[in-house]
Amino acid sequence: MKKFVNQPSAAVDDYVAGLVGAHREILEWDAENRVLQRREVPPRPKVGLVGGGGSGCEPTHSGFVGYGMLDAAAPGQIFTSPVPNQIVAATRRADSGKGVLHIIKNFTGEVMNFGMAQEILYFEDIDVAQVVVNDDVSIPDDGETAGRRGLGATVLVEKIAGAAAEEGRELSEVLALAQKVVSRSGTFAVGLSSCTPPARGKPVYQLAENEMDLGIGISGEPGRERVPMANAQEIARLMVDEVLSDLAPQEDAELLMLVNGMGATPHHELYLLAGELAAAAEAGGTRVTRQLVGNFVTSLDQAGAAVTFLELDQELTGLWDAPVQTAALRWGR
Amino acid sequence: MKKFVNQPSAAVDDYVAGLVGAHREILEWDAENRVLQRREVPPRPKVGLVGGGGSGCEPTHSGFVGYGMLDAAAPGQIFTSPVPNQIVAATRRADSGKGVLHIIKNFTGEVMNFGMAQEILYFEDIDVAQVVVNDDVSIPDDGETAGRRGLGATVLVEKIAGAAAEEGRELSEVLALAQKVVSRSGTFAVGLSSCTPPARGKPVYQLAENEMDLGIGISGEPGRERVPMANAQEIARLMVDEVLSDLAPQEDAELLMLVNGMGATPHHELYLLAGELAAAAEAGGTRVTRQLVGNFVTSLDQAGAAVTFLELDQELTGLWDAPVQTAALRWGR
Amino acid sequence: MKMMTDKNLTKTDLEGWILDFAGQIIEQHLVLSDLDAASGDADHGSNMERGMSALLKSVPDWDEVATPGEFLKEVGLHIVSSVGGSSGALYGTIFLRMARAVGDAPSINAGLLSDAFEAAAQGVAERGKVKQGDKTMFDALAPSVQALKAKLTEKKSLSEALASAAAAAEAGRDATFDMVARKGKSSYARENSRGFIDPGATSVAMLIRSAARTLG
Amino acid sequence: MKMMTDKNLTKTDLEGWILDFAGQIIEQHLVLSDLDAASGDADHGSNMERGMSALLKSVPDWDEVATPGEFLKEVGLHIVSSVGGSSGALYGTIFLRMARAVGDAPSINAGLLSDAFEAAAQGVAERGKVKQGDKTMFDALAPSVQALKAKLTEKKSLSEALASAAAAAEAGRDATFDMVARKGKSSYARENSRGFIDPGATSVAMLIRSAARTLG
Ligand SMILES: Nc1ncnc2c1ncn2[C@@H]1O[C@H](COP(=O)(O)OP(=O)(O)O)[C@@H](O)[C@H]1O
Ligand SMILES: Nc1ncnc2c1ncn2[C@@H]1O[C@H](COP(=O)(O)OP(=O)(O)O)[C@@H](O)[C@H]1O
Ligand SMILES: [Mg+2]
Ligand SMILES: [Mg+2]
Ligand SMILES: [Mg+2]
Ligand SMILES: [Mg+2]
Repeated sequence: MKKFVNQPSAAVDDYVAGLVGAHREILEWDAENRVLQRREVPPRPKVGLVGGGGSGCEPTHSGFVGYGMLDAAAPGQIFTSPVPNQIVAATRRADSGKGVLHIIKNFTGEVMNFGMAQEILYFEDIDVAQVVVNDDVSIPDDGETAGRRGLGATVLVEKIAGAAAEEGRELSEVLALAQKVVSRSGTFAVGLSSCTPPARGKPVYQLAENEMDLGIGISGEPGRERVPMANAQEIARLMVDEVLSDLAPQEDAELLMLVNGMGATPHHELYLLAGELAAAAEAGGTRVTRQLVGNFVTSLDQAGAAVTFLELDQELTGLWDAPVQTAALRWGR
Repeated sequence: MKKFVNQPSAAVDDYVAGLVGAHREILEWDAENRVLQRREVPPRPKVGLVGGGGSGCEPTHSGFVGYGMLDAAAPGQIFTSPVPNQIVAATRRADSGKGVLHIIKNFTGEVMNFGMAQEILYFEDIDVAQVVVNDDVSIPDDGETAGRRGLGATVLVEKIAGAAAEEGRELSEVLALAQKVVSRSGTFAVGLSSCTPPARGKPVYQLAENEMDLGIGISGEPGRERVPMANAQEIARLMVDEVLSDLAPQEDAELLMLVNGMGATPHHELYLLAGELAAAAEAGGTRVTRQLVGNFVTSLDQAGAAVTFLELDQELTGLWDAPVQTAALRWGR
Repeated sequence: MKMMTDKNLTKTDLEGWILDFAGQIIEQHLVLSDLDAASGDADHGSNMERGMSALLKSVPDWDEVATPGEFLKEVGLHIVSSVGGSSGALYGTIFLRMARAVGDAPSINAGLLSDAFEAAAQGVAERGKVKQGDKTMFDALAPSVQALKAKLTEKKSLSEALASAAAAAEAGRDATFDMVARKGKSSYARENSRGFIDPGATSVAMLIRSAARTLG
Repeated sequence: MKMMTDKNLTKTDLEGWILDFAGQIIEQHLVLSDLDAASGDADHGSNMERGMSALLKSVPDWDEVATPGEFLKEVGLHIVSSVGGSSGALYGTIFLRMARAVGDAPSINAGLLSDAFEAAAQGVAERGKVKQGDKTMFDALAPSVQALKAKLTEKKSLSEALASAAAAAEAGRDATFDMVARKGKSSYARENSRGFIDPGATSVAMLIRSAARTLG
């Protein structure tokens, strides 16, 4: 294993220290409760947004804490969802009287630990709502699995719900928007390598030099099927087909496209792929009117990429364009 | 080789297509001249900024074209500097009557091709100045080599000179600022892997599982020496020592720190390393008052990281903080 | 070896059980993570190891803890707040439900222990929305509880009953080899999850084997 | 085989040379990139291959090009505008300086060819700020020009002189093996650049060997 890491068991703490040090104007780390939170409490009450999940998927959620997105994040250990105590503390921090939205990626551990946190929070005077993000179209919706994973749509939910909260909307409206984003999003991911969790010190699995892994998630588990490597255009067509055949957007729909690297995929390859993905989507009649390209929902040092499409409408587009200032996403401020 | 790529020979074109498609509001590709340029011509004359270099180092320079940084960029083939014709065309495009600054990373090919472009431009009515960025402290300044390479300081030069140009300053002032940034910057890079140029299809060289490569550049050539892998704190101390012993900032200096990934190094590791780098720098008495962490001056899919320190003063800090809106760097707008 | 009877387990007995289990986990955690690597995310061992190491450090300080119920609750809270992931919630649930079942009894007899294990299995089923055959820890836990109950109903000694429970857990663990996962991260691999033993079933089999070794 | 005399090379002869060289490069480009991988950036072969493939495609359309000088200039401009990198500027300089040296002469005799090569070497020295021993293409080019001149001064045939030049270029190429690079990307490797043959010296030796084969 070759990584910039000290003690593997301290990987999350050491990362958070670096992140907070680099973004002091935005972030603060509550070490006791293990909560990453906005330095500045919002000037007037707003709906609070809390994200949480296993670490190793950065900048999700840590890099999205700040103006226009999350109020607090609860980072778990690598690939391990946070514990209920963290989620409870993050919720208390995020609450300014208008309630708190929990943004949960649909992974068993995350769902169960947020669930336990909600049992605890039941006894407190905080309105808590939850949205479960499950945009991964690679998992069939047949009840035979833990269900579709929460992948790239998480960023879109946090951005759009965050903008709505910043506007002062009520918890019910923010929740409805978050659910709308989930229901109008789909993601498909392709892995070109496995990844190496620091505590493990070796890759989770091996992919042959001529193989790619279709339908991967974000914590290193193997994907749906291994197929021979193809070129960018072929891969893009396959990915677009997987998402759009499931999402079935209106003809002529305006789409937001998130092209997401899994951690080790360089800028050059991601944008090259983005060009092919946009072309493939537009060949089907839709229009890609917003794009975000980069490593946003990652799986440590895995090579690979995912595409997320969100069927936009005027409201969603406006909230997407609204200002944001976090470690990993910034515009308009 | 597993990459998102079509024909290796089309890697640059396909990348540019994706980049421009994702950032239509900022960028435009002059396919005939192979120049990437700002879509909007500045409303009033300003000093033009042109960057150019081998591709594979993205987002340098392509991702830095836009408000507050470059007016045009000339991307060469992978690891191959652009040809003079491209540089000439980029210069013509960037000129709005106040002259053009060429930002050249000190690599033989880049210096020679910009040199040939200047011989051609000599006959045109455009003031051309050039700054040669050579911040790589891993190369001894003993005349026995091609000289210090231009690495992370390129981003700082482009940002700071770009902000000065945007303010309406004259070419001589913009040049002086660029030179000031170069003279107050130093960079040291560490590789954890080699990289794979698409046309080559295999890694440039091999690093053993327990080795790291000290003093690497940005086009895959082997570094100064291979040493056993160490932990993040040890690596950070070594890197900081290399740069600060060369740069010799004033005691109590305020430093800007750029922590730059080589392409395949994930957010988690970069920020973790950034924390250790800042701690090591501050242990020496300086203060790290600005940070930028991410993959900015890369070497395809190489794993590794570089640190650049710039000794700030009030003027440089102000120009650094000024608004910027490019594909890869954005704040204040 | 133990001087107590079969029937009345104290907090100290339970402590012996948990310390033994913690030792096993710490020793075997790489194996557990490797099992999780086959179709999951390769962290079951490191998750459990982190929790058990923290527990070992903290147990000596639990001065207030006197009753078996208090001890089990403390273990559960400790796991919930240090392990995370699916196993944190599930193992936490196991011990918290056992604690609830034994209440403030000063010691636990065989019947109460059996009830406690049954409550634990019930808790896992609820928290995980899981049933037998889904290829999870429940496939080790459920048959072991059935075996324990059956042996005690047959008036066998606790020692014998626990040995039978451990064997049932291990058989349940081994039976996961041929199953296709329907819950947890392994379920994403669908057909490809077949041909591997479930890591959570493996650690639960260790838990019951530990119980047989220390409480029987 | 050729029906011309030693002394008067036409544009067609030069075309034969360049097409031969281009063919060699295209055949050997992986070897050249591998040499560049040892201490450089592994692209010398692909750079040259790109330029030579483009050249091969474009040469048939150079209808206007009549004199040797025009041909050499066209080759130079073509390389400058298609290769990039160090070798683009340097090979471009080689041909542009040769073109300058031959001027508008309708054909080139041995003396003029030798002057043209000397101008080329001079051009590389200036553009690259390079001297012999720096472990670059100049270590193949400079001795080959010296050999060419020396043989012609000794009144040897152009054929013999070019053969000697090619041998000198190859010896110069091989001599780079033991050198430490002081120019170009390999220079960053310092001591570690020793023990490898310089890729640019290798392609230049191919250029001169081609000249010996086609012009001699
Ligand atoms: N829904 C569920 N019900 C019961 N057990 C489950 C469920 N989901 C997962 N498990 C168990 O959890 C184990 C994985 O635990 P662990 O790897 O620590 O957590 P994670 O899956 O969050 O990485 C699986 O091997 C399985 O036995
Ligand atoms: N300053 C120089 N003078 C002469 N030749 C040089 C100089 N720098 C590099 N070279 C030659 O260029 C070759 C490398 O060319 P190439 O790999 O195509 O370009 P780059 O170095 O830009 O990648 C080297 O092998 C060397 O022969
Ligand atoms: Mg996990
Ligand atoms: Mg090169
Ligand atoms: Mg797991
Ligand atoms: Mg090269």
